[in-house]
Amino acid sequence: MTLLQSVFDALLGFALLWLAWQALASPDLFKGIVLFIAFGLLMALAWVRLDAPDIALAEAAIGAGLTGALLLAALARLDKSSWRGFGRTPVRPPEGNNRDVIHPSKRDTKSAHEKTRKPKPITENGKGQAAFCGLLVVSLSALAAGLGYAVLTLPSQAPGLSDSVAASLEASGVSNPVTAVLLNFRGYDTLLELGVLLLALFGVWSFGVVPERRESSPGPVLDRLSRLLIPWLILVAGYLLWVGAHAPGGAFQAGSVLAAAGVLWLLTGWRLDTRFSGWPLRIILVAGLGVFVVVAVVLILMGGRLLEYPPSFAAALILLIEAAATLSIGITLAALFLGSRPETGPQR
Amino acid sequence: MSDIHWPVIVILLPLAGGVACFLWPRRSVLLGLLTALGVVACVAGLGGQVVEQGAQRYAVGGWGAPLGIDLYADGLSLLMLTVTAVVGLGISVYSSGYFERARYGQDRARHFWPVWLFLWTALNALFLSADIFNLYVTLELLGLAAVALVALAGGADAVSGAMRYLLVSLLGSLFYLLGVALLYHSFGSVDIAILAQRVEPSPAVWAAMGLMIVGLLLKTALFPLHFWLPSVHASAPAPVSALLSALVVKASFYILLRLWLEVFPFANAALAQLLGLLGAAAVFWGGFQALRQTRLKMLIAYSTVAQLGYLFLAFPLASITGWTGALYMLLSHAAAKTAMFMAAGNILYFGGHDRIADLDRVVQRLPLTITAFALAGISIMGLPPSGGFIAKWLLLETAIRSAQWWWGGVLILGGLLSAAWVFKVVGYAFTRSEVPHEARAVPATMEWTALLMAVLAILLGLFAPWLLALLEIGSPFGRENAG
Amino acid sequence: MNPAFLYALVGVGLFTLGLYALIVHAHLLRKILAINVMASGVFLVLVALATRTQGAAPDPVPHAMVITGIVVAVSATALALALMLRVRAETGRAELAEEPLE
Amino acid sequence: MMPADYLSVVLLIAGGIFFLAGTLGLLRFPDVYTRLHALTKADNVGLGLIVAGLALHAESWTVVGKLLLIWLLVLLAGASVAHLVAAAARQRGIKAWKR
Repeated sequence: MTLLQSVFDALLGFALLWLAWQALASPDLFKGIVLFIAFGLLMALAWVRLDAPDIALAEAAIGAGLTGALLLAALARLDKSSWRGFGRTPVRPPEGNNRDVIHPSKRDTKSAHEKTRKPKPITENGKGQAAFCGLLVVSLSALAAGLGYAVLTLPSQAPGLSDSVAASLEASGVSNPVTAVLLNFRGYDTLLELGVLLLALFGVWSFGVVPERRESSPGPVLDRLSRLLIPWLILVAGYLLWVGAHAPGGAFQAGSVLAAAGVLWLLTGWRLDTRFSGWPLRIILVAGLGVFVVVAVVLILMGGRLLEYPPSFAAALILLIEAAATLSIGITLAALFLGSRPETGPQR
Repeated sequence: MSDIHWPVIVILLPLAGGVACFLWPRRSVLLGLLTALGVVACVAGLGGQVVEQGAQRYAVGGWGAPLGIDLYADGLSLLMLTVTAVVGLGISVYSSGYFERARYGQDRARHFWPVWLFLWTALNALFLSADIFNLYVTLELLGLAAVALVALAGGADAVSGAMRYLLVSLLGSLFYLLGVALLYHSFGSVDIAILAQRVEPSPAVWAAMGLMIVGLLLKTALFPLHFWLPSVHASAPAPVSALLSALVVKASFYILLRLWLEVFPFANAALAQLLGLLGAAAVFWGGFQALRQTRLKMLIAYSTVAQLGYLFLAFPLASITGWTGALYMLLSHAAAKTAMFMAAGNILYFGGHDRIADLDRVVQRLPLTITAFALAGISIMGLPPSGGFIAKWLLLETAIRSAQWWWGGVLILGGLLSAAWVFKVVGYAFTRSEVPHEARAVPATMEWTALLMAVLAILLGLFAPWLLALLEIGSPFGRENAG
Repeated sequence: MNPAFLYALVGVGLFTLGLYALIVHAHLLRKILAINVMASGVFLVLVALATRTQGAAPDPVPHAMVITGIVVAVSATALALALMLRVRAETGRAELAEEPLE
Repeated sequence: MMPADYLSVVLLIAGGIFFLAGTLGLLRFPDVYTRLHALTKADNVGLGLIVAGLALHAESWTVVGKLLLIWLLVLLAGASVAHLVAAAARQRGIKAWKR
């Protein structure tokens, strides 16, 4: 059995490297992205093999799923050449071009892909480029060899923190050690990380309005599928959130499933009503970070330290923070997929 | 007073301020300025605490390292927080004028404040963190915020610059994170103090050191990894250029310094000499390029490359006085460079361009601005009684005392190069240009802030004993006798 | 070989592969993919080495760190993609101009 | 080994064969429509067999329920996505392969 496992590990490792190489070297960007998504799914498999089911879930949902959706959406917008100069003011593609945007003809997509077929030379003359590439390959191989050697010389006993985590797990309020680390022992990292996510949204919104892709009507199948799937996705998100306290799962996995529901909904052409895209949307976006900060401040006022949960409340507080975080993560990721600030109502 | 959790407040206040600016975009200027004032007050509170009780360690969540994350404030972190607070307040006031009425519309202004306050959060969190993984998160927060701010300027240059900056920043972070991974798996902790106790040389530690140093040097833009800096710092909006040059590049230098002093004390002299040599090369290359530039902001950006080089001269000198000198250089450069970029911003605002040859009697039309530029120039050149002078004096003293006088030569030649470009700019400010330019009144707040920052850079020379005493709290540079 | 080390080596391989692609390719979308591959490599090293003690449960701390890292990576990717579209809109190309050789 | 174990092994192997056939079809078939056909049909049956094989080993009925749910959701998603891909391909004017 162990031999079989070793063979499997070796094959998986090789497949990961091969897929990464193919994804990066593919002359067709679309193919590259699809291979990258496949790479993400194999990464999820690797996480399972490494006894890290929490990461496997996060990778499959965020690393492969949402990142893939973001990449594909960006590629689709990259192909449209009809909207030069967005940013200052919302620019809609001229009406006449709409058909083109809706149904990119075969010729269109082909030309868009063709443009990227020849990688731009690094330097003007080909010989210089070859020398540069050769030098690069040699130095990077040396880097890889050095790093590999450094990794292999590590002692085979990990001096990790498993024991201290296990010893304090009782007091953390949850029994899934990864959730305990994320929300309690190293909760401060998670607080800042929610800040990073929100900041990415600030940044994307500040870049201006991306021209809306006027999709063709998605058709009855997608419509029906989303109607069927979205309730399930929301249910699964709730389940992941709840189960995260004692088994693999948690706010990030739940949030990304919620985001998947949002992306699906957006794909069917649904847009947030302008009545809700001002204040209500903003409140939801900052809810995760906000609840985290409020809990932190209240705990300090009650005489504790930053994010020092009293053991009797720890479980409830973690669930509260995670619930708000799930909502915010889901909506933020879906908003990142949309790419620009939804238009706000007439009161602006 | 003593039991107030200042380290936490200093981090959470700008974060909350940023969220508030996002929720009430129409009040963002007011909220932003209030937050800035609040942060300055809280840093002062933290300062009082540190001066009174010595270095502070704060266990987040009550767990304590290695399980939890620790915050740590000693003289070094306090100094960094203080310079961030002072420069940050200046930039906030300046921006309230700049973004409100400049060609950036109301819309740009409302995007500026939340991102800027998050950037401030990242800086404060970074200077207080004692945990190398937490430092990675703060680095990412810092990097993404900086990129978003650069892109606010709009236009092909700024957007391309922001993109390049983002790629460089992410690359640097990943090098750093791989180093973190190797250190954690060698010693089972990511706390700097615990690592300092446990660390011993091994191939993995050498690899981690190499990765982290390269990643951080990339972010700090030490020659020859400075390639991304000039175009980014030149194309960003003026207050953003100021805070990138004054604070953001210093943040990664701060991490490098901490790691060098505590986690990698066995790093050998050859590496230190290499860093010193790169620093010297940066001083010459940056100074020489600055002299060649025709655009004012580009010139100032290249001067940042040169000034960053001085910070690395302390590595081969490796003594308390040397480190203090580098820190003082960092401090005075922050104030002076903020003033310079603000002055450049005023000139750009006034005339709509920053071509040095067409400055067109700016000296009569914007006297405060040109005074600010000249005063900041004095500090950059290192003339007495400015902060730059004190810094160079300390470095020179160490160089001579440790019989490595050639580093002193670098200091003096670098000063001459700076003098050359400062006089070039000031000279053009007096001449009349051939074509008259449209001109627009510059808000008084923008002129006065620039001047105040420049005056501060000069005054730093007079406060030196007090600030140097502050730096000794918790003895971040070790206790051995200098020299 | 201990699978932990195998996966850690694959992680190192992904890191270098991504770095190579980041330097060589001009198209921004490929550069962003390359950064993501590099990040996966780093995460793999971080987690794989946590399982290297035979017969013991893996260390949860690196797991939490990697989940943090994945969220940071998706945030950075989203920002980078939006910025790429801005570059495309401003310059007409999704590539960065060569740095002028000063 | 219990008889249930034998049955489970047979089901798993049969599922694997269906997956192999589907993948072979994906690689060898000439155009997008036939590839979709190979993928969705063969993989849905393959997954069904594997789910059945695993369900025999399940510790409780909740696990059986979850496994079934997985299969149903994959069926739903697979069928719809196959339709969408085919529709998109037709919109782009990709002709069906003829001998």
